[in-house]
Amino acid sequence: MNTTPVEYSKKDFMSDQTIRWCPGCGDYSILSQVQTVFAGLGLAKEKYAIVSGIGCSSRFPYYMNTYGFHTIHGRATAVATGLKLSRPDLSVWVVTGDGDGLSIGGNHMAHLLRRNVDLNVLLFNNRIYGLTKGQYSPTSEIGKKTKSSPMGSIDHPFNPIAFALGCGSSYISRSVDVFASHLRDTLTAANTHSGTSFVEILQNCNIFNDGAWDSMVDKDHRDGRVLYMEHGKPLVWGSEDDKYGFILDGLSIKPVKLGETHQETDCVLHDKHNLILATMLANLDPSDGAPLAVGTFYESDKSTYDSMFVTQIADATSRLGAGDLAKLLNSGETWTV
Amino acid sequence: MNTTPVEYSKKDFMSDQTIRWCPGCGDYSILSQVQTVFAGLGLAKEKYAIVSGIGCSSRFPYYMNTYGFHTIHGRATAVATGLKLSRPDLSVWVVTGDGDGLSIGGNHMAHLLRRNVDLNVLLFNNRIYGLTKGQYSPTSEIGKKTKSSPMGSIDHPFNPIAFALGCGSSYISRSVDVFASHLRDTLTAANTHSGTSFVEILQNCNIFNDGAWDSMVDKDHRDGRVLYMEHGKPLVWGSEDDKYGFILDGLSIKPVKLGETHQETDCVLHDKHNLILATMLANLDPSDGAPLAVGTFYESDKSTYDSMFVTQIADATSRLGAGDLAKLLNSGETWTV
Amino acid sequence: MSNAAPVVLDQVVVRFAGDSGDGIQISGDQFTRTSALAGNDLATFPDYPAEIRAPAGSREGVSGFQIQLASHPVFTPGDIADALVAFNPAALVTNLDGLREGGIIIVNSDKFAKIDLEKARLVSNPLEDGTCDKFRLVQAPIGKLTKEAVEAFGLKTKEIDRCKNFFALGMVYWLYGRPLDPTEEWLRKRFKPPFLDANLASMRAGHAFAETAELFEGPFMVPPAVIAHGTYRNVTGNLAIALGLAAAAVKSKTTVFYGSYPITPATDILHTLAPFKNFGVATFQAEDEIAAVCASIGASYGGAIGVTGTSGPGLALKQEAIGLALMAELPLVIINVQRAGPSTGLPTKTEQADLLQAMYGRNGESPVAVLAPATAADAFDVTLQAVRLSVKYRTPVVVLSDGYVANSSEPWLLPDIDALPPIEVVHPTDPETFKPYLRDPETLARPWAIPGVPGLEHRIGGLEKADITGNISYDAHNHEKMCHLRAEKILRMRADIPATDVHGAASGTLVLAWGSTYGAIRTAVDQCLAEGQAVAHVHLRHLNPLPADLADIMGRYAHVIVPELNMGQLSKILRAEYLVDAIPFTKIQGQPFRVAEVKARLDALVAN
Amino acid sequence: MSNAAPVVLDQVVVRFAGDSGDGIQISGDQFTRTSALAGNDLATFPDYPAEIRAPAGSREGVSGFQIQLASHPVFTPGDIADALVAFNPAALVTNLDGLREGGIIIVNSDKFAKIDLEKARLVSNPLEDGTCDKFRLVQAPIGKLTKEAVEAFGLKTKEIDRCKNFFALGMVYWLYGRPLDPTEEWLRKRFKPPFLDANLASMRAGHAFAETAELFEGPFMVPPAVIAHGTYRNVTGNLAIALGLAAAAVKSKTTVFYGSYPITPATDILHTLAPFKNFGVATFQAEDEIAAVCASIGASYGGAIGVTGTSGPGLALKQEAIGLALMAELPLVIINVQRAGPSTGLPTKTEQADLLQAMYGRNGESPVAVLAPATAADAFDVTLQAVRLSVKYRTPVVVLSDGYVANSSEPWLLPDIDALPPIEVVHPTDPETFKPYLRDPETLARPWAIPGVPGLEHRIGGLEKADITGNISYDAHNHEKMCHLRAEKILRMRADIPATDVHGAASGTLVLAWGSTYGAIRTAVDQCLAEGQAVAHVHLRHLNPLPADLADIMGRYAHVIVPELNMGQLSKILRAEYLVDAIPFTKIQGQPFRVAEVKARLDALVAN
Ligand SMILES: Cc1ncc(C[n+]2csc(CCOP(=O)(O)OP(=O)(O)O)c2C)c(N)n1
Ligand SMILES: Cc1ncc(C[n+]2csc(CCOP(=O)(O)OP(=O)(O)O)c2C)c(N)n1
Ligand code: SF4
Ligand code: SF4
Ligand SMILES: [Mg+2]
Ligand SMILES: [Mg+2]
Repeated sequence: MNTTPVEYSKKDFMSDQTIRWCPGCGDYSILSQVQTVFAGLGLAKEKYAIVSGIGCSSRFPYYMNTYGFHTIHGRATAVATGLKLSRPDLSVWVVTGDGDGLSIGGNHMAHLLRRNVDLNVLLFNNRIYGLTKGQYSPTSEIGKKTKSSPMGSIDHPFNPIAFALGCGSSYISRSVDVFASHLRDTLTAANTHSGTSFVEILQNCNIFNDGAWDSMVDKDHRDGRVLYMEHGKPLVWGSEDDKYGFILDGLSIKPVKLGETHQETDCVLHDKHNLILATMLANLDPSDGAPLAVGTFYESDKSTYDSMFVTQIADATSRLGAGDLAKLLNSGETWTV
Repeated sequence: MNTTPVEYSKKDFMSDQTIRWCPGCGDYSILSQVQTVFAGLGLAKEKYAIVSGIGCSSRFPYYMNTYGFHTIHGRATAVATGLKLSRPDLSVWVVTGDGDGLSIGGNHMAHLLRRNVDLNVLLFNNRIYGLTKGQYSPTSEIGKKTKSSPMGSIDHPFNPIAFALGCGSSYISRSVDVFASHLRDTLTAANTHSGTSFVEILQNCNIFNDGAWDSMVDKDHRDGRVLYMEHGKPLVWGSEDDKYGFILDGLSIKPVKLGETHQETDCVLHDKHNLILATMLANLDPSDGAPLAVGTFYESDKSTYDSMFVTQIADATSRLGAGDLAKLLNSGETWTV
Repeated sequence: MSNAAPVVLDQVVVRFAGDSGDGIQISGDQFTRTSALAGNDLATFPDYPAEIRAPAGSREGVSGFQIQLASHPVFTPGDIADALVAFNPAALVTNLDGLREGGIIIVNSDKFAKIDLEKARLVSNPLEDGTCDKFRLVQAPIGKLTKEAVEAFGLKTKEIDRCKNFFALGMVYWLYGRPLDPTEEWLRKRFKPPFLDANLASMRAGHAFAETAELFEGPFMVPPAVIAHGTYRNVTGNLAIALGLAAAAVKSKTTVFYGSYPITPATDILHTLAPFKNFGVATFQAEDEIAAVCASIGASYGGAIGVTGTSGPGLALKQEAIGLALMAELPLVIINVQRAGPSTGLPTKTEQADLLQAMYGRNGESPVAVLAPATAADAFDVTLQAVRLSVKYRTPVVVLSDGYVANSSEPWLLPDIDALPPIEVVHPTDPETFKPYLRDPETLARPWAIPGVPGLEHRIGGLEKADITGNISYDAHNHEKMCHLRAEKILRMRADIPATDVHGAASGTLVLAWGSTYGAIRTAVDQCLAEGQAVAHVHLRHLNPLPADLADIMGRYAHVIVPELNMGQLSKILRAEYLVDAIPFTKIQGQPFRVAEVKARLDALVAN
Repeated sequence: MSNAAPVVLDQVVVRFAGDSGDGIQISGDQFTRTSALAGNDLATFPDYPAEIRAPAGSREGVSGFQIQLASHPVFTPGDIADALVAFNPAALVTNLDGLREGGIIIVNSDKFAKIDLEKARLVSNPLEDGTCDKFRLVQAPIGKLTKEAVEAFGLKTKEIDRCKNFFALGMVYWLYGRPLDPTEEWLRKRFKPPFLDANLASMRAGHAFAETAELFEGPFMVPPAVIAHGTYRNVTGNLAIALGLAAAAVKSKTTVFYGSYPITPATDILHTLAPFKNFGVATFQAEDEIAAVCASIGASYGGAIGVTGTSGPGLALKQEAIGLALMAELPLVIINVQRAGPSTGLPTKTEQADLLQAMYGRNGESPVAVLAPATAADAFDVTLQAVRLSVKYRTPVVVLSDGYVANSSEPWLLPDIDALPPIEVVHPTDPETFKPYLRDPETLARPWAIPGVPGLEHRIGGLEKADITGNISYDAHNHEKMCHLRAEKILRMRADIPATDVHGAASGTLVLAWGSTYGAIRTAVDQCLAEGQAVAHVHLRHLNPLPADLADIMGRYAHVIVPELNMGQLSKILRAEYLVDAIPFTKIQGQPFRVAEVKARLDALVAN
């Protein structure tokens, strides 16, 4: 089999299908970054398979000139698991939404995360069901008014990062549709992790939930509200003259203003291998003034399901030899007439 | 409607159905404690409804002389949600297994926990599928050999407590089938919490996974291996002359031997309202020498779904009056011929 | 010509088409309402694009609204339009297929610049390249004229743009001799100055433009129809179902618990019901379809009337749980708004291909009742009937609506609420006589015992039950008995089905159908009847059980033909049940039947 | 009497019954194997209690094993036993119903103390109260005698107890003139001293006791049957399916990916397959049925052969995803081991009530192929055929096994592996000619293009596909075309179905059936034929598509009767498809047909 060259431009990953997202949808930016990142990973194009469920976000595979499977609602993670187990040579990416991945698909997501199959999950979180025209989702804030919740939603939302931590996920990060370069870095980093990489991407649905993340991520707020977590670096955010950081305070991290009483050097250093710190960062509540943390929350070294799957097959084969069908059928008690 | 007396003995909660569990099964002890606890809660017998899925554990309702619904595999939490929403006056209990509640039923469990419907979930964790005769479950340890995993399971297990934390559960506790009085106390406490009380009960399946918990909970080990968490009390365990405790060490809790260098007073006090401490305690790994924590991991004050559900209906009704059907049908644009 | 007496027409089909943002649906609704007030009978169909927001001006983004109005009863929005209002090139070219030769086209000629053509993937201008030759093309610079008309009110460009549809509506009102008042009144309720004034001015300008520009051979006039007296409103099928559930709550004095997970085209039922909290309707948006149906079962177990709504793929997911309700013998109504499958299929398109799924899509012998509404308005009655049967017989009942019924609308003669019979809900309370599976001798229903009643504590579940006691039973003969009892319970519902209405000839060809095909079939049959053909139409509301008199009726006809929007599902059932050579007549295009298609098939059958 | 020449019998039915711990299944297996080696044809059925471990001595805890051995071909384990070995009172009283009048009972008389009777909810001793009057009761103090026989080996009481079954087996071996060597040899392979010696001693003691105690009128003798030459082994249906999948992996040189979630009675397939890793079989225990089927679809998408196994309620859950495989046109084999429903039903009991679910249980028009094994051994061929069709036509294929086929066992003539045709797997690689939905003109299959091939990058999914390109298409006529193509693809499989085998008379009554009822029906038909009745038997392996010659065949018979363990599912299909008055003959008791039941029904039909 020929392999195609691995020097690509972004254009090589653009398919010929007309894009059907609403003009202005955050999905466009994510698509663009994924195309750019794929072009740069050095992997042959035919080795990528993108599996999605159903939702606006799940239309993603159609727009990527790779192998793609637009499956059914909530099941992309399960389909991708089977694909990766049968084809460990592929780079498998799951694209899903907050509804697809956490509502109907929450269980397969949870089990994927605990099993740690080596694939990348991109969860486009717009806090709404886009494709079905705007009902609250499992990440919508309580009190959200939508057509299905005219008096405000009474569902306490999931925190996707905390959820992933609770499932034993080995890699958890977050970025934002409009943070082009941060998103590219996030995707690239996620791809290098072996095991399931869970990437929450905050995404704007400008039709049904416009500005859901604006108070943190738009140009006006971004500088003051976003904490870029970097492993080994202090947990600080804000602009040069209005800077904050987290210091340790018993069993919690406390935000302090830097400058007078506290310096950057007092701040907690981010440690992506620390589950407890990850839990603290996951539970920051930006709606309550806390910064929005982006970057890698957590990474751990956990054996992957697919490698163990393959190993057991290899071990059995090396121990027992390639199966002899005649012998198998003749096993047990036989008799000859 | 008459209400029956609320003075009961355990026998009042025993049904006339022959119990079909294997002799020696841990489910017997749990049944006995639940019957005793129900008798003591002061609630009229007809107000209890027990909803279960499918599994050995899920046979529970048949043996309780209350209302009971033995539903289908994995869906007890969803059925119970509907029941509680239609009948907030009932005391609704879900009985489920590690397979029923965390494998096929993991999603409904997760959504129940985040929604915080006011009911009690008893998850009988025997780390095995009992009813289907012994396959590894989502809580089985990696490497477990069963009929479906002859070379050892390659599934990293869920940690049910961590899972519940990740789902935003408002009440999480743990007890053990054979800890009769601790189990009774645990159940009683869970019942007083308003919101979903998630109770993991370690249970022995003496047929397919005998002794799964023995190295921590049997009479020989119990004293040295079990940490009884009590709110406001230091986190200590062990016997009088061989006692240990947790002290705070940066972002973690560290086990120390008490006596010489460390005293009970140095130890962290349990705070069931602290999510971070709960996370630390949830992630103790008894298979790695850590003590097994039992008691209440976490409790938070979070509005319940059912109360908000009822409130919205009441608010709408008081704002708009009882619905006038004629008016509703005549709303919109009408014309008369 | 404009002052000439209007040309009188029996019926007219008008189609509005443009971008989603062009106010197509509003124009359509207003034209509908004004025509209804003028006494016409009518039927409408809004046609949404598959994408949420396809690019403006693209073919994929075209939104449509079709209405048929007539001086006689009409049952469909019309096969083919007499007039088309197209707001842009894409709307024009994608709709010409549905316009009759010689039909009127009104276009916004301002929107045919090169860039507009490109958006529609056109290389030449359809206004000039002969595309419209077979039609009467009216080019109106609607954009420019609207702008002039509303200049005075100081609106922004975007806001001016939003008045365009009223200009076009004004033109159409003139063309069909309609008064402006109903829409003026509506505008007054909806808009404040300066938007009110701008819209009014725009509509009047359109009206005046049509009158003075002498572009048409009109005006035309469709005289009022003779229709039943009473108060009417327009309803879509989804709305009618929601209203039916509200009525069920009121009439049963029992909470209707609607558990659902959003899915096209059923979601609007949830949207409509959510604000009905003060009517005894509780809605629960679940995490998936399985949770939705299970929560509804839990609610029924508690004494509410559990209802769950979905579309085909969601029904597949619910089937296991429907089996539980069937075994537990609890009320449960399942609304399934069918869409084109298989799998995700064509989710915005209509189809009738879930009949066999509804009948047989569960493990084991698991009979459920199945009903289907014929039209949007009919969905109200069908919903009420479904609840009634489910409560009375304590068993799941499936309502098979579809994308067409869900979204089409028609005038609905409002029922007399007091005349609607109550839905009787009885829960046993007497421990002496209570047995969980002791059956009502008439309906075979078991008692609907709910938690909270002292002395009635008992256990139910999905394992086979012993007759009467309801205890788990592995007994062979009990199982056989229970299977037959559950089946018999469904058959007993025949007592609740009125005599079948046969429309048309007493012998010859019987057209036997169900669900949303009603309008096209009834119209085609009426045309055949008018031509003297021996044709009759029976439209089934009850698919399971089938009416007791159906065998007799079929026996009277030489041919039985079964038109369906699937590959022959009802005909399979009829053939199996009655060994009658029911001839399938199928269409599986995501589209409703056209009258002409049905007519042609019937003609061919008669000719043979 | 003991030295008399053995009484020769044509066939014998023996039943072992006792607590799960009594070694019933081992006794049965040994007796089966010894009889097979003696050249008998035979069929067996193990009968497990519904509970995991019901209390020892209780009625619920009784485990059974029935075997029919004969000097002629046999197809069932027998309606009624000639001899019953009962290890305790519960085993005795729950099995008397299945013993013919005058049949032999061997009981362990040590186990009839008061406490033993109580465990079985008995108030009087059935050995004394007349219960056994109609039978030939042999009371053997098996416990005591076993103890004496093994005294020498220093075992613990519990260990001694475990030798009891060999004592009883020894008795039975004497009774039917069987050699002890095969079991001795087996014991030598399985046990080490002192257990080996104890078991050997116990069996020999039982044999000697039977011979000397002169309790019987035996010994009896069942001469060898004339059966095809070759090597045999016993298989259950579940085992045969697992072996079939292993063979499919080898014959296709492609990984078989088996995704499953445990469920009775299908779980053993997973258990059996799990150690076949070196045969190219990969197993995945998923979190639920939906994940199982989806993972299998993902595996097929990657180029493995995706297989998923379950039972009825699980099939319901998988249906939405099966629709996806159908739309994506990927190979997928679904093994459904039917159990008694609806809902949880009677999970350990057998039934054939998922046929319609398999055919119609999905949204939209979603045809799949359906096959059913007739017997345990047949399940091997059916499984291979299912994989072959699924791979060849790229579409889901359902195999309908059931609890009876799954657990019953019969001798299986081992196939010549080299003679099994390979399963051809082809993945396209040429970008020039590749189109995702360009069909093979013969099979209509689309190319099975898998990720990793340069230049073939493409997208598939559950939305309707355009013919040839596979792009999303909302086109009305394309949808109709694709629906018909998917249906036609299934019909084309007729080319892979051999001519239907008609057994019996050329006219008269045709017995048309499918699945696990084969044995009882074939035996009953043979009895009718022996009596000169004009009866024939066709047993369908292919339920969808039905064989091309079936209409012709049915046309030759005056009556077509369709015996099924459901409420008439195949007969519905036949009636709808062929308008033939197929008479349903149904039984829905969680139990297989008895030969006598079928015979009686056929007699009645002929008498009419
Ligand atoms: C089984 C099933 N249930 C429901 C639906 C309808 N549905 C399609 S997408 C969707 C939610 C999408 O939300 P999300 O995953 O957040 O995607 P977004 O559109 O917001 O990107 C729903 C409910 C479906 N297609 N299939
Ligand atoms: C839909 C469905 N899938 C599978 C099963 C089979 N099944 C019954 S119980 C069970 C697992 C039970 O495990 P757990 O919940 O841990 O209960 P336990 O028996 O261990 O108490 C399974 C797989 C079923 N009944 N229904
Ligand atoms: S509805 Fe929202 S999420 Fe969907 S395409 Fe439009 S903007 Fe994007
Ligand atoms: S199998 Fe295990 S869990 Fe089930 S009843 Fe027996 S001991 Fe208990
Ligand atoms: Mg979303
Ligand atoms: Mg378990």
